[in-house]
Amino acid sequence: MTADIFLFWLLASVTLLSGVGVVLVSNPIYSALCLAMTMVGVSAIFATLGAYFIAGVQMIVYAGAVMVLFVMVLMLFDLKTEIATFSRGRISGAIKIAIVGLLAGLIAGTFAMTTTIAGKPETKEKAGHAAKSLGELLFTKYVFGFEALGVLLLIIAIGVVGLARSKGGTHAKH
Amino acid sequence: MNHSLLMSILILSPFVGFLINGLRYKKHNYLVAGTIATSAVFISFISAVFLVVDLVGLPPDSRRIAVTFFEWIRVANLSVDAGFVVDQISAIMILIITGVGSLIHLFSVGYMHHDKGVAKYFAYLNLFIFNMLLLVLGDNLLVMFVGWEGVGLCSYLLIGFWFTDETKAAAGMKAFVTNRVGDAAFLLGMFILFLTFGTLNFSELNALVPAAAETSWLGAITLGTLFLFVGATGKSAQIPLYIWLPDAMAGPTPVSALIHAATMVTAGVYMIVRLNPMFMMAPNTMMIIAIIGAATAVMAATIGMTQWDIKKVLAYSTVSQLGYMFLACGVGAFGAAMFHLMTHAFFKALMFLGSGSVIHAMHEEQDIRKMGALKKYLPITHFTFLLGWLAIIGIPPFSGFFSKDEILWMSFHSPLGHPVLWAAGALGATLTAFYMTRLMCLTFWGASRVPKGTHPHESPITMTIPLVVLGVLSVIGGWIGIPHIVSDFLGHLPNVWEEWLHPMIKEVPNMGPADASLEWALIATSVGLASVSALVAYHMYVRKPGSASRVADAMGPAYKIVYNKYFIDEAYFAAIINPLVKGSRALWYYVDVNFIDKCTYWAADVAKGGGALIRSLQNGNMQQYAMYIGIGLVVVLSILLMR
Amino acid sequence: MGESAFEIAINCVKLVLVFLLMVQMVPVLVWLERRGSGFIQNRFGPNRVGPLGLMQLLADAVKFLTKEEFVPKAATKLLFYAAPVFALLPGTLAFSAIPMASPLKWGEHTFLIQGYEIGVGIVFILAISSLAAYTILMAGWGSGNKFSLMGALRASAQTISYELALGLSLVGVIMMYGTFNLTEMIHAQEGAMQFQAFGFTISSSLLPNWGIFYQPLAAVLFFAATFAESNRLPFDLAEGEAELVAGFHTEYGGFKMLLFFIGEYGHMMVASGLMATFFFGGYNIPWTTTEQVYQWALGIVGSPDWASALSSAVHFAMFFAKLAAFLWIFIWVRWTLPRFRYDQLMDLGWKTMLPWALANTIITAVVVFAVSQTW
Amino acid sequence: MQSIDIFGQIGLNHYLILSALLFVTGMAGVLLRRNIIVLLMSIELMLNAVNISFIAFGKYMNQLDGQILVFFVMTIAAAEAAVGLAIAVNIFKRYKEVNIRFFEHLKG
Repeated sequence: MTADIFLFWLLASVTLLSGVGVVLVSNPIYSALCLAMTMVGVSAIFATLGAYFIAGVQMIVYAGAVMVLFVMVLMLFDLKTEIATFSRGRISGAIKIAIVGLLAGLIAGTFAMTTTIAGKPETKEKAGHAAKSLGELLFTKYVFGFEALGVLLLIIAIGVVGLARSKGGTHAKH
Repeated sequence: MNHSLLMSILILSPFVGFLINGLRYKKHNYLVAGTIATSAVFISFISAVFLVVDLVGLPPDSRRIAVTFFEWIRVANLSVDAGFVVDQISAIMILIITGVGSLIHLFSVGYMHHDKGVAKYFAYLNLFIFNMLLLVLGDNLLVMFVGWEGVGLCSYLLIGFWFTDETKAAAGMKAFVTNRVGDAAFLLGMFILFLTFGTLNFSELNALVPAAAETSWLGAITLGTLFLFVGATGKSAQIPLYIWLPDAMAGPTPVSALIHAATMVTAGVYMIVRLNPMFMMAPNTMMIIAIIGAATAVMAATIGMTQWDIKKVLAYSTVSQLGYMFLACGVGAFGAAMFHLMTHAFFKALMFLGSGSVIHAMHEEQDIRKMGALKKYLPITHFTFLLGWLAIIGIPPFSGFFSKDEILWMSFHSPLGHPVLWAAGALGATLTAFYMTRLMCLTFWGASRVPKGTHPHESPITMTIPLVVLGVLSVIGGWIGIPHIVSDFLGHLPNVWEEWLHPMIKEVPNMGPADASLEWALIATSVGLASVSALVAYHMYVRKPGSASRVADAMGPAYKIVYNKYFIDEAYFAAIINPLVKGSRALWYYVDVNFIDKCTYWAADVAKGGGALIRSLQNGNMQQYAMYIGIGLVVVLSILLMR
Repeated sequence: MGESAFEIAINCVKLVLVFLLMVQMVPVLVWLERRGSGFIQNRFGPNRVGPLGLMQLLADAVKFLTKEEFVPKAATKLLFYAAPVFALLPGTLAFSAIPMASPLKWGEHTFLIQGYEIGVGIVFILAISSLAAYTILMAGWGSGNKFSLMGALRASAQTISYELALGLSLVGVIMMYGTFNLTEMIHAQEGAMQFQAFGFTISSSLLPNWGIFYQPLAAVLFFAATFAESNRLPFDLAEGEAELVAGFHTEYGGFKMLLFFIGEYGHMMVASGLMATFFFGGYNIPWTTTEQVYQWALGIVGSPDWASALSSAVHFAMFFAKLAAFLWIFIWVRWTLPRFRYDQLMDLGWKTMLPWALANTIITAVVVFAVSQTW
Repeated sequence: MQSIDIFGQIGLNHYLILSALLFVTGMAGVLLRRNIIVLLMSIELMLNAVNISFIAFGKYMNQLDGQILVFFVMTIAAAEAAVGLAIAVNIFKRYKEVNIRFFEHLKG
């Protein structure tokens, strides 16, 4: 067992376990912390896959910003434990779990049936160059998507500020 | 200058004027709006003059300036170009439309100066000119139809221009609906012609007409031309569709002069003249045209004798004169019809504008019983009106004499004519002389019946200039078409008119040689009858006022019938409109409400029930929605894997 | 990761050494801070235990270790204990990625004088330091104290806000050097000032080839943002004794408190190291290149291995000098400037530094592009 | 069928199945949890799972496009999280709780 294989199994189990933790833990703050752990794990998996830059960005954006936001909001609400963690309804619950299980089986089955384990890719680019070509690709082939995302982010920023500052609404006046 | 450029200027100049005035339709400055509109039409007139000058420069047999701007429609074997053509016929029309049109625009500047919607008014007027030009310039029936509908629209808009008055709005509606009947027939005629000949182009149609006349009543040409003629009766106010024109006098007076006397109402005549080779091949149609024309001429004249509204009198006079034009068409005297169209455009526009001047002076009073002795207050109006009067009753050498005489002569002499038609025409002329004299007497002469507090005054210069110009034209307009016998008598003056139109007009076959003495006799008869009738009217209304009402009393029910316009409107209501309304009501109640609505309600109930059923799924629980997505995903993936 | 077991072992030892170096710096810094503040405020500071009060550190350590271990009743135990441990992580991990001296070539082996080399160094360091907010939040919320929670919320909001300016101010630097790699950046700053413009080579022996001369605005912004990131005055709103008792670590005492201290000083060290690396030539001796130093060392000791070791040592000393200078500036600023108000802090972050950082990015992009053209 | 050393050789399928499992875990969270914020987090989990497969595909097909897509997904995920949290904050302000059932009032 080489280091790479060991690393994969380690990261996969950490990621999966903390991912399951997100869903199963009843305290939302622990959920959020679990998710942050998952993010770090995913970032590490990216790094093992050679996507160092994306791994860093994943860390900065997800673990560093988005999840901090989640944790902050949760702490602001100060929800220690929830009254009803899971949704009601036995039948629908059973169906939902069945769906999840089936889907997992189906996807895994699909992969097992269709693709074989591919060998290691040939070239291993240096991280800096990968980032450079990433940038080139982003500003040539995907430039419209990039611009559209810029607009989207602007709109979202305005919208969120509007939502958060809304003085109107039903709860404004007491 | 380039012909297509000239043509574009000719057509688009009023349209640009319409756009400008239409976009500033809320403005009240009558001078600005009037200047824009008038100069737009005047520019159009100038280019028309240039075009006609060019046309005159061409050799007589190839006088035709055709411009095709683009291919408009091409569907299967229907191919229509946005093509416009100036030839001998449309040359006359564009000169009349733009020339008289610009005079009337000028007149409107003075007439409409106190109106709130003056920019809107001028916009409509320019749009009308634009559409009228489309109508007369179009080289095929479809372009003509566009103009035909366009002028109908403008007519509707302008009749109902003061739409806050309900009767005026209703008059507009009446004009529109009546015209629709005619337009439907026009469309049918177009369909038949297209079905038969496969083209809508005038020159192609005229070239494709068979050499032999069609005697059957159900032949394609006869039916097609008949339908076209029904369309013409709608637009040109002939029996049975004339009823809208007198009501159309609800519009502003310059509109009546332009649309309902000089230009639009002559569209039917123009259309028939344009297609004259085709009409010539359908003698049955020709006969009906002649009869309808003569009947209209007489009937409208009788009604005109009893009316008290100055504009109504003129309106019925217009209907009557249009009848003459159709009579001329019917007897194959297309040249005469065009001739009368032109002279009529001059003197009737003049008289309408004169009446507008009178109405203006009388502060919107139209009842001639409240006028009288206006001669001294309105000298210019009176004098020009006098010229118009002399022209319309056919006193030589005024223009009306030549054209009307030509029509009467042809209705007698042409193989398609008949002495009865001549007699009707002569009767109409007599009656015309009577009611026009009556109008003169009651309005300008005799004792003043002007109510106290009204101070008639002469109109401003923008209104009198057009009157003067049209007055001059009414006098001399006929001199270009002096009949042969008269010109022989005067020393071989050329009949410019006939020579001009000759290439476009199909000769009436089997035309006998003209008998000079007979023609002189007929001329003398009609002029004599008209003069006598005029003198009688003068006597009745000026010398012995009151004798007229005695005559009317003596006539008893006959007078009543005529005074009430033969109860035609009422008859239409009883025979057509009310049954139609009742039938529609029945259809509405039994078919619409009880059947179609029920069906839709039932369908709605089904949808509602189904919706209520499905709504139970849409319970707002997002996780349930997500579950549905998941189920779908599982199913799709399973199916994909099974395959 | 190295190839052979020997290198792996050396690397592991190196990691431990770097960690220890960082931790051992803390007492020295605490002493420096207290003496320095005394100097700045014209008082003595600790001077009783040992010469110049240097033994004070040991006494403090003993005190920290022997203090009573307690957990507040309302606290969430797991988070309360986890927070101080996590506080150590970001600083340590980030500091390990900073090259501290030129590589030591011994035989066929090459040892980098840093914890590990990461290709996308800047991104890695930013990513790691962005995790610092968790520590604060965990501590603040886990304490079950509303002052702690408010301090934590303030601190994490501040951290997130200034991360933007921090990251953006570095974009210009990255564009200029064309790399994420810290070692390559340091190489780019070797020797006297020399750069290519419009196809010409421009050089000046007056100035060293330091980043600060190319990116002065970025340097100022970056340095200011690191103050906010490490929650030090004038940005120590998280603690704000006057209003929040002591912020997120109100409930902490003893060794747990010490761990937070180490974390904070770790932040300072990372910031100072990065300042030195990005803008002041890293471990380079000003006006000289690594090669020159190596040649000089070769002239002294003769053997290439020892020459490499000597040059590494010299460079390490240089780096340390720069680090110390910036750490002193941190302390100096802390005892000189007053604290911002919270809204002023946010205004500064969002309305001043962020736009300037953006402007710097755009201008740098334009200039870098323009200068690379040859006319 | 040849036997494959599942544990000793890591290939594309390992990453894909890991991604699938993470995705399904996130989906379970979306389906079952009642707390809006946990729901949002589960969605983030799903997005991350997808990101893993993007990167893995990109790596094994030797293309960078996968990384670009991850970049886009991250951006959108961040935006989505921001909006979701803003809505959650508003819900919390009104009901002092962030249960998903309050969203049922929005069905109209």
